[in-house]
Amino acid sequence: MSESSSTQGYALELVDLRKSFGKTEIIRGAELKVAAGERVAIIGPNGAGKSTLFNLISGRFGPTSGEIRLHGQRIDGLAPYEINRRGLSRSFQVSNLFTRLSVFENLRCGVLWSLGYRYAFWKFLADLKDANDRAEQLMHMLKLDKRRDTLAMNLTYAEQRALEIGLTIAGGSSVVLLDEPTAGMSKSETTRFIQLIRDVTVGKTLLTVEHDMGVVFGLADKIAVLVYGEVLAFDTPDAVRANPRVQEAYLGSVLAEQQAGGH
Amino acid sequence: MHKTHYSFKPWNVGRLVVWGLFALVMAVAPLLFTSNLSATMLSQMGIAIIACLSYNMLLGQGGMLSFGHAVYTGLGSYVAIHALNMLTKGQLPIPVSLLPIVGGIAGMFFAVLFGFVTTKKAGTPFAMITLGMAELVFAMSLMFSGFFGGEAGVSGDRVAGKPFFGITYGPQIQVYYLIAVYTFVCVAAMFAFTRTPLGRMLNAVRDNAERVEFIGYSTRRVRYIAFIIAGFFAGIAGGLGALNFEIVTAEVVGAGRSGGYLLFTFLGGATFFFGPIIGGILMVLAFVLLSEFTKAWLLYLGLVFLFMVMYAPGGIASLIMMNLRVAAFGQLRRLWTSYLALGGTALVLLAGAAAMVEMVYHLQLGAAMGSELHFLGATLDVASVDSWFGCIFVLLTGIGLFEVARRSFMHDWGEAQVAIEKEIKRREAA
Amino acid sequence: QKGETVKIAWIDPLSGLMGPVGNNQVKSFQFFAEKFNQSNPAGVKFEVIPFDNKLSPAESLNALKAALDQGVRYITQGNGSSVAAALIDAIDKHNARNPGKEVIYLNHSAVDPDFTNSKCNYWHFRFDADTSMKLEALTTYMKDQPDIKKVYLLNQNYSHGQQVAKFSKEIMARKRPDVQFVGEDLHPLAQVRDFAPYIAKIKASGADTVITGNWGSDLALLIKAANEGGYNGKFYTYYAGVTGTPTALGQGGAGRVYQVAYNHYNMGGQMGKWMTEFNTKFKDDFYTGSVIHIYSALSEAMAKAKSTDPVKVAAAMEGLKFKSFNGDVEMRKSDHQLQQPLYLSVWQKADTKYPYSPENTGMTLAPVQTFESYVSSTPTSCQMKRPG
Amino acid sequence: MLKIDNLHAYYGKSHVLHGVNLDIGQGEIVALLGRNGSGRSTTAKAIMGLVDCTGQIAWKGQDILGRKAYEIAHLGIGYVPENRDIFPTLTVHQNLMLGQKGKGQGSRWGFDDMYGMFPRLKERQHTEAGVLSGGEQQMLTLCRALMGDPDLIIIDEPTEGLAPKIVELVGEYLKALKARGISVLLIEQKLTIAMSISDRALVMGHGSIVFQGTPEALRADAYVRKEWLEV
Amino acid sequence: MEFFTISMLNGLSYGLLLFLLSSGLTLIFSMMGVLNFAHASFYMLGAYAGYTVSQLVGFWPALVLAPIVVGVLGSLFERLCLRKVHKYGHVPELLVTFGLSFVVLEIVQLVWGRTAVPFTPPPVLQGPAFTLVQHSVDGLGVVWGAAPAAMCQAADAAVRVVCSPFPATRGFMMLVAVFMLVAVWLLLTRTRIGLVIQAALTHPEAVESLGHNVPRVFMLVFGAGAALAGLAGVIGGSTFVTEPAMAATVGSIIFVVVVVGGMGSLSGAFLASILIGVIQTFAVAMDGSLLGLLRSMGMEPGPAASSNSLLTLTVSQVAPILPYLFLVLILIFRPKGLLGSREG
Ligand SMILES: Nc1ncnc2c1ncn2[C@@H]1O[C@H](COP(=O)(O)OP(=O)(O)OP(=O)(O)O)[C@@H](O)[C@H]1O
Ligand SMILES: Nc1ncnc2c1ncn2[C@@H]1O[C@H](COP(=O)(O)OP(=O)(O)OP(=O)(O)O)[C@@H](O)[C@H]1O
Ligand SMILES: [Mg+2]
Ligand SMILES: [Mg+2]
Repeated sequence: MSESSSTQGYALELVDLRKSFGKTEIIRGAELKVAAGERVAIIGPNGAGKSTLFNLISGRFGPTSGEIRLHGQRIDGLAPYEINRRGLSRSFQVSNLFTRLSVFENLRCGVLWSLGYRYAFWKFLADLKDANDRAEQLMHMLKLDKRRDTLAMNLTYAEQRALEIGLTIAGGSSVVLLDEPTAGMSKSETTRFIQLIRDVTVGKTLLTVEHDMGVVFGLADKIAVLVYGEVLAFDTPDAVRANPRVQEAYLGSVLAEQQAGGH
Repeated sequence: MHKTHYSFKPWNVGRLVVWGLFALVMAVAPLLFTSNLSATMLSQMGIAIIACLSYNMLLGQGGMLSFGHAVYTGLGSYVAIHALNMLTKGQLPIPVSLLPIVGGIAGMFFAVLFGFVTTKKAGTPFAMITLGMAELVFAMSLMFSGFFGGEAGVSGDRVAGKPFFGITYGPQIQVYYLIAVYTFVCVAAMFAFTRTPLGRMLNAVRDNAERVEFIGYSTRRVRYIAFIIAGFFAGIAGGLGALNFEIVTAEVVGAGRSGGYLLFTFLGGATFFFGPIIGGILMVLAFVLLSEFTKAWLLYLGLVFLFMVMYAPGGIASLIMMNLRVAAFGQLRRLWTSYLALGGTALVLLAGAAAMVEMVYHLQLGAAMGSELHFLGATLDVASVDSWFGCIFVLLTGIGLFEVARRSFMHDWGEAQVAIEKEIKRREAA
Repeated sequence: QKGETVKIAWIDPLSGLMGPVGNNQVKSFQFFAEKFNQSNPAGVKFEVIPFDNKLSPAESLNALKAALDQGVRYITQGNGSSVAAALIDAIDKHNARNPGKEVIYLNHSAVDPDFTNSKCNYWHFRFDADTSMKLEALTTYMKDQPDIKKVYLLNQNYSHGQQVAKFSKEIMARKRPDVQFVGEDLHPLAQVRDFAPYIAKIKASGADTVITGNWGSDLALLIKAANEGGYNGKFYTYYAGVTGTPTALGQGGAGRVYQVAYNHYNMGGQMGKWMTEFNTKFKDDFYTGSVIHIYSALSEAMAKAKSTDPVKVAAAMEGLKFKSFNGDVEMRKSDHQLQQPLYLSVWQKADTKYPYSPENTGMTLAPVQTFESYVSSTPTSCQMKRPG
Repeated sequence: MLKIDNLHAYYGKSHVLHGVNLDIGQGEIVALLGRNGSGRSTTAKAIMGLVDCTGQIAWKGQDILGRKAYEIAHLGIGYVPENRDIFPTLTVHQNLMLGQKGKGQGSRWGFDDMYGMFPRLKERQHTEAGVLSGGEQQMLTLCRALMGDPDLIIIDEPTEGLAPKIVELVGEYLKALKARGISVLLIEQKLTIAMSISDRALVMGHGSIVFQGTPEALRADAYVRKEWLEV
Repeated sequence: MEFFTISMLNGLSYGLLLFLLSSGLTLIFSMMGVLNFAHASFYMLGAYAGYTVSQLVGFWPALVLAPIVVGVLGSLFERLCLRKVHKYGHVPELLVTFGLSFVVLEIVQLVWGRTAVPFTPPPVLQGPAFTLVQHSVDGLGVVWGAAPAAMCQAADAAVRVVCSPFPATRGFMMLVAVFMLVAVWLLLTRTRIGLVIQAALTHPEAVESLGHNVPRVFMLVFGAGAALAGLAGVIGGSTFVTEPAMAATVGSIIFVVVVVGGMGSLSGAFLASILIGVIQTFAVAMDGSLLGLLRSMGMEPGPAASSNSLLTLTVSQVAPILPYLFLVLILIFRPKGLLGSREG
């Protein structure tokens, strides 16, 4: 394809992306180019359209207009599973697990497609060594070994959040979107969790939405600021922090305090 | 080094024993129950087991509430009986033993056809489409007499083709063993299905269809394929039914049949694999035997459903599993006395209630044949106040004692559960 | 054979849509078992064992098995041609596969003509009159009614209804070619809640007469809709007197609803006494007269064969002539269809002449015309295969 | 106003609160802090009558333990649950409507106050609440509780998922509530905000209160902070 | 013209009957999400209760009392059974109502016997409400009540006069259906009950802590739905037949109405009832078949085709199953239903 050559190198590109619900336009021509391997945090006021953006990229909604490219290929308008098969996966702001399956089964479900088992009903799960190994390995990484056979619905909140991340990265996608992964966690857990996210996303392109500035600055190489459906700024953390428009639209004085507090 | 847990061997000892027992029970059952009726009932149980298990693929494993499963068993039956008739005329070169497969393929074919539209949706729309489909197919069955044989249905003769090692399928017992073999194979195959990637994804679709789409699977495709597989097994059950009865009439695609699968699968327990097996057996017992025992069978059936759904929504299978868990933790010891008490008082209560019900029914339906009726060896007289008082007395005593027993049981049960939780915590900590 | 007990398995619905009819019939069988046990030519005792088949062919086959286990050799059934077909088929196979344990099937009410024509069977004996016979009788009356000019056929869309429609057209074309069939409709069984559109259509067609094989609520609702919709034509029916229908018909339809059957409610004589006795005992009406045919035929045949063995009794029953409540009847040898007189009666107010009022409606079915056996007799295409 | 004595709470057989004592005065903001799973939310639910518990809960001198949740709500306690619990199929306006008691007469708050507080909600008032952004949902639950005109409002993690600027805003509004004489029991994770607006701070650990005092005292108490709040 | 008018009236009134039957179901379904399989049983109970009460105190009091009785029974059922299984989800809820329908049927048969009971409308409602007189010369006219016999007979043989009475029972039925529409509509829009229940379905605790007595509201709504069914029962039972099979015959059609209209949409259910009523009524009048269609297009399919049951099937023969066809098509192409706003 001729157009792909010009966009090479970017894992994810949004070109003049727009989305309206009824009359209200929520995403108003968002532009973003994320290089492969980059970790990007998206911040912005409530209702700016961050989750909506994720929904558009991951195929939950189709955009009204504009383009989304994954590794140079257009993915806008595809079904979620098609997008996932091309190497993009996402987590949810509210945990969205297979509640009546155990931790292990959850993770194993997550790895099946990428290992090529698809709709197989002629193979035993137990015989799929690669899938089982990968699920075990993930479980170990998430420190959920002890909860192996616990049903997802019986996990604690933090464990569910961990499993949510695990399920997201299980398929080995190269581009991972995380929607407020640490929401509702205490500070100590958050710290632990950031480390976990760093560990499991090594070498991947990562986009996260976060309101916790500690997390944002701890995790991201670059920050995109989304305000009213537009990308207001997209730069390194320091540059964004210094940007007076961002200060005004989003950060307020809390940030200053937090910085004073040592973060 | 962490322990690798997935050392699941399909044929470990426990499993071999269970399956061996299952095979053994099916092999010796007709030797223990030898009458004509029990032979045909055992055959029907095998068929019902396959049908209910295939239904549970949709309900229990895929979360798809279908009101039209009989469409697939039924159409399987029709195609199988037509095939049998062709076979009799020598137009179809296959042995009778393979006819159920023909039914299965037919069931699968119609599942491919209808499932394409029904599985587009899940939840209530799915349930309603299946309801509509079932009504349509049933209405057609009376209108298109060419294929459905009108009201009289299509009959056939299973003694056809060359006998195979002297097996003609004339005697019921030979048909029974054919059904038993099919049942065993189908149950094993359906169990195996739950252990495959597709089977697991089906569970995932049931739990959270939305998320499935974000891990690479098309929920619709998962449902569709599962629906087709369920249709195949349903068709086998239908084909076996055609061989067993040698006649297929419109009732096999009727709403009553579909409702029966739903109710009894649920009663057996949709959350466990073996639940529908119990359900299938109960279905045959309820329809064939219960109505012979008592005129109030519909009332009893309705009440059993009410109470089961209210107090044991997981079905009989979940009751069994709960007690197995208690037993596994060595807590059954502390419960068995209260179980005895509970059972005993429940019997008293039931006897009182059933006697009243029987008397009421007798008053309406059989009073002209004399005011006396026999119930559990006792002779009751609907015209005498004594009988009524006796029954009320038994009933009230039963209720009182039962309540006492129930309280003590709930207490013991609670304690057993606490002990189990503690034990689990301890093991986890270890 | 004297003093022997003959068990008859009664396989019919006791629950469901047809439950009330079944309940009435099982009482009829038990009532007349008592009557015949007091005296019958063979001196046998009859015992009726009821099985609830829920109107399902599959359940009926189960019941058949259960009956066989209890050593029953005589089966009776009547509601639903689907069940009858299943039983004929199953009994035929059973008798072929189990020589020495033969079973006879006594059909009390299933009227599909096929059973004594293309599907006729040696072990099957029918004591009702089939659809074609009833239509022969009916048309015999109709052909003499000059005011019948335009006929409408409204029937349930299943074999019984389809046959009523088919034979009506065939026979009328023969007897009254001038009569016009101005419309024909088949509607699904027990699915129609509102018959007003059908009545509008019938009115629009200008029909003065409707022939319908409908039963149960399909008949009652049809007549109600006709009354309300101001339709004044006449209805020729099969099942106006069956449980539930008299109540539902009520006062409506007086003088306009005819029924053709092998009995009616005002037969008088012994039958009249029985009906009254039945009514006082069960608070219900006796209308399944074939029950009496069955007991008479069985005991006559057993006396003749000097045995209760079904093989001998079947042979004795072939061509058996006996006297029953509606006169001289004959079990025709060629197809095992009982040849018997039929009656046309009309729904009207009960009066001193015709006092019997079913379901205490104040109405009755008053006889209009009697048809001798030969009138209603229809030819058969049966090629009976006899054993041996 | 509210006084809790020796409160024990249970989820089925598991014992979660082990003798909690606390009291809240009129017009006071009390922050309830603690780690995940320490039992803060359970305390809130216990007050609202949503879990099985024993002990004493007195509200304006009246014992309310064992009462039904709707009765307690009618006595003037408002509750903002932690997982938001907005009604997804209803519109924003309808959500607020459900917050009202009766027809909403005599309430200190009306729709206009709410929409004035969070203009964002006014913009979205006819949208189904289920599609609101996380932060908008948080605003909505807070307003919904206020619509019932409570004298005490229990807020479980109101700032979760809110942008820093809005977090500050919420802090301002809580102070405004206080100024109107409404008491607030604030369950929080974010120390910064909690400490800046509360009159008193309580720290909870393993189902009982392990620290009580002013925010300054807590700031000074490194041990409590280390042992019960961080790490 | 006269045929069209009377058919239209028939269609409308049948549609309104369907609405009468399904309004209670819509109420329960839209508010509580419960697919109440016992709805038809409450309908039957209403008819029988109406019969007994009217024997004692007359038809008009029965019209009020019987629905109340049924409503109370419905509330009791909600209180004692449905509430227990609510937490297990929709399938058990459905099954519990399924079980109830068996029990109700048996109890009705025990109390009132197994055959029809003579439940007739009061004298005021017997006979026609008005009569359409189609005069081939004077055109179409309307006469209130029954038309005098003289009017329906033409003195002149060349003039054709047809009188089509429209039964008063049907008129009354239409009236009550409209009343129900208004009542339910008011309940849904003028009170917060609808909102409370919708919210309580997913978040019962949150609703309770806002001060709403959720269990009581559930009980009342279920009772109201049952009472509506009971009212329909009194009218349906007296207009048609009151017999144990009456529940089974309306059982599935009311689901069709509710689903086609759109899950939980009252106006949808109304529209669907009318549509189904009218379509079905007119379909009965059509004798066309596929074969006829082929012939009219100039094709002669050959002798085999004229015995092919699919080709010879007429529209009027399939009329009664059209609703199911309608259901399937609607769900495929517009799963929200005609006016529904959500799926499932
Ligand atoms: N399906 C929808 N229909 C209508 N409006 C919608 C829909 N989905 C989202 N919105 C609106 O779009 C806006 C953006 O929502 P979004 O969830 O993307 O915000 P967000 O940036 O993630 O905010 P937060 O940080 O609070 O989670 C909100 O105002 C929301 O109400
Ligand atoms: N529904 C429940 N059933 C059983 N245990 C529960 C339930 N809810 C909470 N728990 C347990 O009770 C304890 C206290 O929970 P609670 O929700 O009160 O904590 P919290 O301090 O609010 O923490 P968080 O920061 O997670 O909101 C925890 O150990 C939790 O696991
Ligand atoms: Mg968001
Ligand atoms: Mg909490």
